[in-house]
Amino acid sequence: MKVKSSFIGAPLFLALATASAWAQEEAPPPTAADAMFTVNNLWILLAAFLVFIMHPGFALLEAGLTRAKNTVNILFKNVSIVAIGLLTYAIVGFSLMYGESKFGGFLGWAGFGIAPGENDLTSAYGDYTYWTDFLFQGMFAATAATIVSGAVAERVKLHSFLLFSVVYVAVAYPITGHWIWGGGWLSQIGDGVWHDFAGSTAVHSVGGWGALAAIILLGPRRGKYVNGTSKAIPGHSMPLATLGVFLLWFGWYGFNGGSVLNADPAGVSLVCVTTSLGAAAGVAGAMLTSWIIQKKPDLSMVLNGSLAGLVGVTANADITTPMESVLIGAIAGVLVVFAVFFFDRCRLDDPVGATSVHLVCGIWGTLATGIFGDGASFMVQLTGVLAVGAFSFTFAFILVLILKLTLGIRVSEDEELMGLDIGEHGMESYGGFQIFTTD
Amino acid sequence: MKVKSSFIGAPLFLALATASAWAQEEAPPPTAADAMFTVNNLWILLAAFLVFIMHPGFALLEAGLTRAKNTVNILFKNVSIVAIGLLTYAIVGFSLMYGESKFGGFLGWAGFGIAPGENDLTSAYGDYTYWTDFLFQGMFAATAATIVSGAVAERVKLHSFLLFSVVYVAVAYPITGHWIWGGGWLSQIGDGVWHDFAGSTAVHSVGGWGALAAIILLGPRRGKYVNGTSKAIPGHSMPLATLGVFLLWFGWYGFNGGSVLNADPAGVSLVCVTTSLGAAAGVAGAMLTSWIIQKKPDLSMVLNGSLAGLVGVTANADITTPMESVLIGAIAGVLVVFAVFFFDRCRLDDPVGATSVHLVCGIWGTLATGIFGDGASFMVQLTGVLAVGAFSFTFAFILVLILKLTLGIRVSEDEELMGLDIGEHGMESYGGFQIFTTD
Amino acid sequence: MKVKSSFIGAPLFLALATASAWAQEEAPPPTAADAMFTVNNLWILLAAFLVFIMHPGFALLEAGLTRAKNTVNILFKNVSIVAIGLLTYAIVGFSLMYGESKFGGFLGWAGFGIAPGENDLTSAYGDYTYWTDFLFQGMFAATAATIVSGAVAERVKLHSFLLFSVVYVAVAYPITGHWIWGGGWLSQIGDGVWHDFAGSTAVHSVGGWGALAAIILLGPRRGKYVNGTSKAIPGHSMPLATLGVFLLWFGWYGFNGGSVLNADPAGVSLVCVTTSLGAAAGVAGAMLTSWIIQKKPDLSMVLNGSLAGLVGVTANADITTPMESVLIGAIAGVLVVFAVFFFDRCRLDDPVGATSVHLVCGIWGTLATGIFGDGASFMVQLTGVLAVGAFSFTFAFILVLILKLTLGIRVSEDEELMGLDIGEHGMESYGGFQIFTTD
Amino acid sequence: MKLIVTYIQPHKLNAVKKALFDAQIRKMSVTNALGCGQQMGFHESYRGSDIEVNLLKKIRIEIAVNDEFVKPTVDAIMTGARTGKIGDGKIFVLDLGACYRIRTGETGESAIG
Amino acid sequence: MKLIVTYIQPHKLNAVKKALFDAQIRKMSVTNALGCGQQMGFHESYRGSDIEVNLLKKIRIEIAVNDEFVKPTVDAIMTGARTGKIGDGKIFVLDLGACYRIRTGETGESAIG
Amino acid sequence: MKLIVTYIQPHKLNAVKKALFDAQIRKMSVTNALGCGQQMGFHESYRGSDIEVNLLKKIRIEIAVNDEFVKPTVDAIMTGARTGKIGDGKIFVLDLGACYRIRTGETGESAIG
Ligand SMILES: Nc1ncnc2c1ncn2[C@@H]1O[C@H](COP(=O)(O)OP(=O)(O)O)[C@@H](O)[C@H]1O
Ligand SMILES: Nc1ncnc2c1ncn2[C@@H]1O[C@H](COP(=O)(O)OP(=O)(O)O)[C@@H](O)[C@H]1O
Ligand SMILES: Nc1ncnc2c1ncn2[C@@H]1O[C@H](COP(=O)(O)OP(=O)(O)O)[C@@H](O)[C@H]1O
Repeated sequence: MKVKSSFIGAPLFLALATASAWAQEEAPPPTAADAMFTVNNLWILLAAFLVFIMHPGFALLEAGLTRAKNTVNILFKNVSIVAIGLLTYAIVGFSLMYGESKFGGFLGWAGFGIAPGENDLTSAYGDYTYWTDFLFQGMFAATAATIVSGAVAERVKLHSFLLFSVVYVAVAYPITGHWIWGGGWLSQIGDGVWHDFAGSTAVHSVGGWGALAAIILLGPRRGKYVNGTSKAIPGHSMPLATLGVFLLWFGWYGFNGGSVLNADPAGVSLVCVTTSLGAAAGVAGAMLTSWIIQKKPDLSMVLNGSLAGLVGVTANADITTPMESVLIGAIAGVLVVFAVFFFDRCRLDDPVGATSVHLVCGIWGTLATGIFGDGASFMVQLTGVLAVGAFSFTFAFILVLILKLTLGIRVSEDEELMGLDIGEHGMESYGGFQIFTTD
Repeated sequence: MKVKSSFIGAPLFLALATASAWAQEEAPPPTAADAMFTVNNLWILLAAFLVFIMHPGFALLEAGLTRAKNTVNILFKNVSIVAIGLLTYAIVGFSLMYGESKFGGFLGWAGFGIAPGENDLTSAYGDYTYWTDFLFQGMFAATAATIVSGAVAERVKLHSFLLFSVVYVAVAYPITGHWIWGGGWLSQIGDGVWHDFAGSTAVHSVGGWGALAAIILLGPRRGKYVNGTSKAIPGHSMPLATLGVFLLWFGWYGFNGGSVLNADPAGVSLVCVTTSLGAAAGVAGAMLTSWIIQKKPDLSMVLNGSLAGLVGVTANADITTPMESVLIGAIAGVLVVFAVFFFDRCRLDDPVGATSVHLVCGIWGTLATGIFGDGASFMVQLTGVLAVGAFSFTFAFILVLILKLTLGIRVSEDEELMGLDIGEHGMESYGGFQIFTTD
Repeated sequence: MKVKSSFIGAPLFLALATASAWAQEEAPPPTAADAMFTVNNLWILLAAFLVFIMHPGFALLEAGLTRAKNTVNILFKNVSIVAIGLLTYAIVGFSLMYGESKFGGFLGWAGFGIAPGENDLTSAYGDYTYWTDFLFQGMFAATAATIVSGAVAERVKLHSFLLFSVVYVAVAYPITGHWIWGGGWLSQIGDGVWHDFAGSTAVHSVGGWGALAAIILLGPRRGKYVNGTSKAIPGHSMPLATLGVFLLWFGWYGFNGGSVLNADPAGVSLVCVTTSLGAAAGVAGAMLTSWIIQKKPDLSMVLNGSLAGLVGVTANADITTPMESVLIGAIAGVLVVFAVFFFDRCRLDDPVGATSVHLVCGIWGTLATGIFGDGASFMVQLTGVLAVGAFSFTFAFILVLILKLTLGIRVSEDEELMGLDIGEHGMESYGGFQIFTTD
Repeated sequence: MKLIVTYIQPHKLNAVKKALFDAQIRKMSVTNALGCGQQMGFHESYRGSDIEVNLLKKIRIEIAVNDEFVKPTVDAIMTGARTGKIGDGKIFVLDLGACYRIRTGETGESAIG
Repeated sequence: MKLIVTYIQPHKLNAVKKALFDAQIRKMSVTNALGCGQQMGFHESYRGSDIEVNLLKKIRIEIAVNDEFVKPTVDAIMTGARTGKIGDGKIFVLDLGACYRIRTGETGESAIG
Repeated sequence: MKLIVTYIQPHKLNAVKKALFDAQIRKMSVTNALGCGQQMGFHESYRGSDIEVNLLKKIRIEIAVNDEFVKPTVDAIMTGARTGKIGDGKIFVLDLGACYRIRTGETGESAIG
């Protein structure tokens, strides 16, 4: 009998329990350590749910900042990536990232699949269970590919992108992840002072490098650079983009807060405050920069600004003061606006600013950790940035190049004009709405 | 004085407390059991909030997959259903479902209204308080009616639907709920091995049977089947539908995770992993099926696929291994695509695929429990499926029939053409947007 | 080394810990009080995240109920306000609200900035840490300005509004907040029976009074009142508005539930039940009223109704029975419909009904506390309503007046016609959608 | 050559298209429009203010045809669009001075089809 | 019979409709349009790239009238739409060869109203 | 005076506008339209049901010009819009009886520009 409510069940059950002859089955009263383990585990699970909500955040942000004719395609990619992320992480990712170090800390390995050992579901394993560990880490994994998704939007072939995602999430992300968090070489050098708290490098830069490699090989959208001038290709829905950013910010409380890896009141609450202030300062920084440079404040820049602030403090939210996080976030907010301009001058077309937000501010956040963070070393941070960058960029570049030479990575000109929704999916995102579009 | 912050309040309060002459009022230091009770209770409350977020999930999914001219109507129904669900559950539902068994376990009864008994707000009641119990259960209650709402969209009369919802939520759902979870007859047969963990049957099939009965009596939307061929009536907003699915998935962590009924680390974390993998596998299953059959991958099918996976593992997320949940979810994902085709061939018009997702996969999930679940029996599961199906379908059929013969259940042809937003509400969902629509 | 997963880390770490010579650094086993502190702190942090999600709720509600040509502007305001709220609260707000009482309890002061004292990160501070306290309170702070944002939408100058927000959030909100929750004069009178549980007055009325002052000085939108009749200016997206309300309702569980200020099972679960039933009753009350008066049920009214119910129970969710909260919510739901009509008759143009929801029902909720609340006094409640109203309205009125006489508060007629998105931001919210608009 | 402009009820578009196809008229251009005519519209209400909606959704079709096709076209539209209820719409026939096919530069009667 | 096509500022639609009603012209069809004229447009900017928007939102009204109604119609549009500022719009008058009412099959002058 | 109506491919709007500007034609009105012609459309599918989409997105431009501008306008449209592929579109030229500028009340040839 599965009694969902204790309405009548509980008394009954208690009655049975006390009257029971199976006295040996009666659970002993919980200890304080049990309670602590339960609350720690609960928090990491909740944090995993919050990281999950970042996926619709990315989906809406990317959909909002691109054209209506490619919306189905973007949504499709983002839904798929969650599935790809969780499934590949279950099969190989978790093992590659946190398995026993091999090849001098280059990767880990603990066999295919996931299966807890004897004590992995109790406090003997840590502050949470093996399953919780997998879920929290698995939710992170997909994020790197999602970052790429935004940068290559509106022109990438669906199946090539999905293949790229599978490999990048299943192999590249866990390898650098192993260096950074899994006990690999990077975490061993310089007395182990390397610090990337919740993943400015491990997640955001890794995604950003992938995005950079991909847009170099993919080329800009048709109509983006005409006769040497950059044309604006406005996104089709600012409400979607804004909601996306709010969901990302919301999810970031799990991303950063959960990275404390237990529910320690002082630790988690500090991290949530620095995260909040970093985001707020990012908004302020981007707003002022955009207002001054562009004359009128650009909402899409301010949205990027809040994410920039968040990415900036992600590496160091646990070891900075709130005032420092305001500074780091504000600088990230300024930086992201210039980065958008910079990539645009380089003719690198990134519809949603993924490289500016995740790559540039991911690097900034990691370095800022070396500058402001208690006990961190700038040189070690720099080493990490360079090593991870070299690996991720090269890996992504070769992977995309292979796809380019085999399956092709770019849709035909006709399909790009007509939209990927019709081309790749044979359907439209706004049936019945007449969308006025001239490119 | 209500001191919200402890800034000055806490020291003051502590000072008062220690200096206080009312020594007898001073709370004893908390025990480990108190802490455990608090964290268990907190988790079930949080789970209730997560189940709440499924309501906007349904609202957006249904709105997105139907036409713009009926959007106000759909949103209105979904907002109303939450209110109806909570209010009727407070008045009779909770009592019918979890009150003392009557008539051989056919229904329960504990009087009208809700009121905790003496020990119902302490750990004597269970792992959470009476109020938490009510809230968690109450959030579930409305879901069944919401499922029906999607299936009957774009043609049902508002007041008839609201009446249907009131009766179905207040009476039908609690009765089968009593059989399944409330200690009723079903949970007593076959040595009590019946297992419907979080409600593949109790919630999803019950909703699905109601939907099936309603669409049989209601008939298809005008223009859906013309001269024997099925016409596509595309939904008006894929972003809304996708966000809806993400919110549902997010909420499902509370739906399934909360059904553990306490915060037990091993139990809850396993359930969240199987739930996640079931959903991911559902996406993969539906994606491949749709890609193969429809040539191009259909986003709306993939969205249905993730829900199918979730519904599939809902009955068994606590007693399967992650690998089994991948299997169950993947099969559900395949199944849902065929089910959509099947109902379409039967000329049963279900704009959002509610019967395919909730009924078909609800049945699949319940039976899969008998196949894969530790200690569950296929025959008992089948008995449950049939008994609940017979009761729910008959109840819904008679109820809708009575409404059809009295108030009428279908809007006039003119109103259907013009849209229910203008017909039933005298307003439009997108004031100022010119929507191009030809049916 | 930052080991994110315990996959290999934990055993390693445990091994190190036990083998360690630094025995003095080994943490003692947690006590039950530690566990309790951790769960209490976790809940307040989670509540802060939930309050955060109210910001996208407001953003979408306001965007949905106004015209597409002003959407970027509204979203921009709402993103900015979160940043402004958090930053100013960190600099002065927290200190003004919860610092030591000055000037007979008129305001508090604890210096600029935020910095915890010695014991503020442990249970010596209260049931949660100083940082948690700041975050939870800081999330509340911005809400008051957001309420104003909706009322002044579609015509207010961006920079003037942002300045208004900075001052209102940094100064006015903390001052009345000090009276109400910070230990100021209001909480001292009448034996300290003043009761505003989660802020019907402290947050909602304060925002509502600001909104009232602003719309009086700002005047109605062009085309709202023509030749003495009130014209409808329909909002451009009911799905956005509805999702906004669902997010607000969701966030309200943190707003009210977190205001218990610990995770006490009986307290929090009661509050969540009364909150839910208040909202549900608000929906029902507004639905019936709107159906009777307007002949057809108006979705925007029902949305307002749910918020009205929530605002109504906010002051008293902890000291009423569920039945009373149904009553209070239902009355609020009726009230809000009449209030919308009333303000319209007064030619006070409030596009989203902010004054009706937050001011009128905020007052109602505060007074209802005096009527239904255990141990509360109607006269003290009335005193609070009047005092806070007088202060907030006057403050806002003078502030807006100064802005009106200096920078100007209203955009030019041309800009209003063309839309603030182009006027203030030089961009459009729906690039590529042709929006049919005639005003 | 004539340019035929017609306003019809939105839900009659498919029927009209079918009738035109049956009459061998395969080329046309469609826009959405709002029409004001004998059909009096309806009342909406929003937050207590009444809105009189007297611009109703219509479909506008523009068809360029050679002279011998005018009658079949008009007849086909009539067949497809008529319900006998107010609001069925109108057909307007204008003289078309010249016609060019952009792709080929063709002009005159051969360019129309 | 004439077919009058006019482009006006969007926010003048209500005024024009009123002026037409006052002149007993009760039938018309409205579409939204983007216009390019002396009114030079404005600049938008998006993520650092400038967009010159020189297609401004306009309303297009089409009114079929009998010959004696041409002048009142043109006058009414002028009254309703004129602000004296650039961008007020244009009125074009075309010959209308034939007109049919779909509902009744009526044709000619009686079909127009 | 003539009223030139043309249907072009949406992505050719900028090119056509440029060609018209180069030919000194600076005034026009643009609407979106759905066109049905030789270009056969494509198939969509939604939840297993096939949709034949034979109304393709087009842009409709209306340009009123004085007679001497007809040829330059037609030529400019041809230049800007032609790709040589099916679906390029059509140009229709109608007689324009009268033209008014609302702002000034001007009429005739001077009102057009
Ligand atoms: N004189 C006119 N000029 C322009 N459009 C017209 C005219 N008369 C009718 N229409 C269009 O035809 C539609 C149907 O006209 P209506 O008078 O309602 O129906 P009926 O023609 O059946 O009497 C109108 O909504 C309008 O779009
Ligand atoms: N020659 C033309 N052909 C087509 N449309 C025109 C023409 N001239 C003006 N229009 C329409 O009229 C609108 C107003 O014209 P504009 O030149 O800006 O103002 P004004 O007529 O007051 O000088 C334009 O945006 C366009 O839609
Ligand atoms: N006779 C016509 N009447 C109205 N519109 C037409 C006509 N012929 C073509 N069009 C418009 O021109 C567009 C292009 O026509 P199509 O036949 O596809 O290409 P092409 O002219 O190159 O053969 C069509 O989609 C339609 O909008």
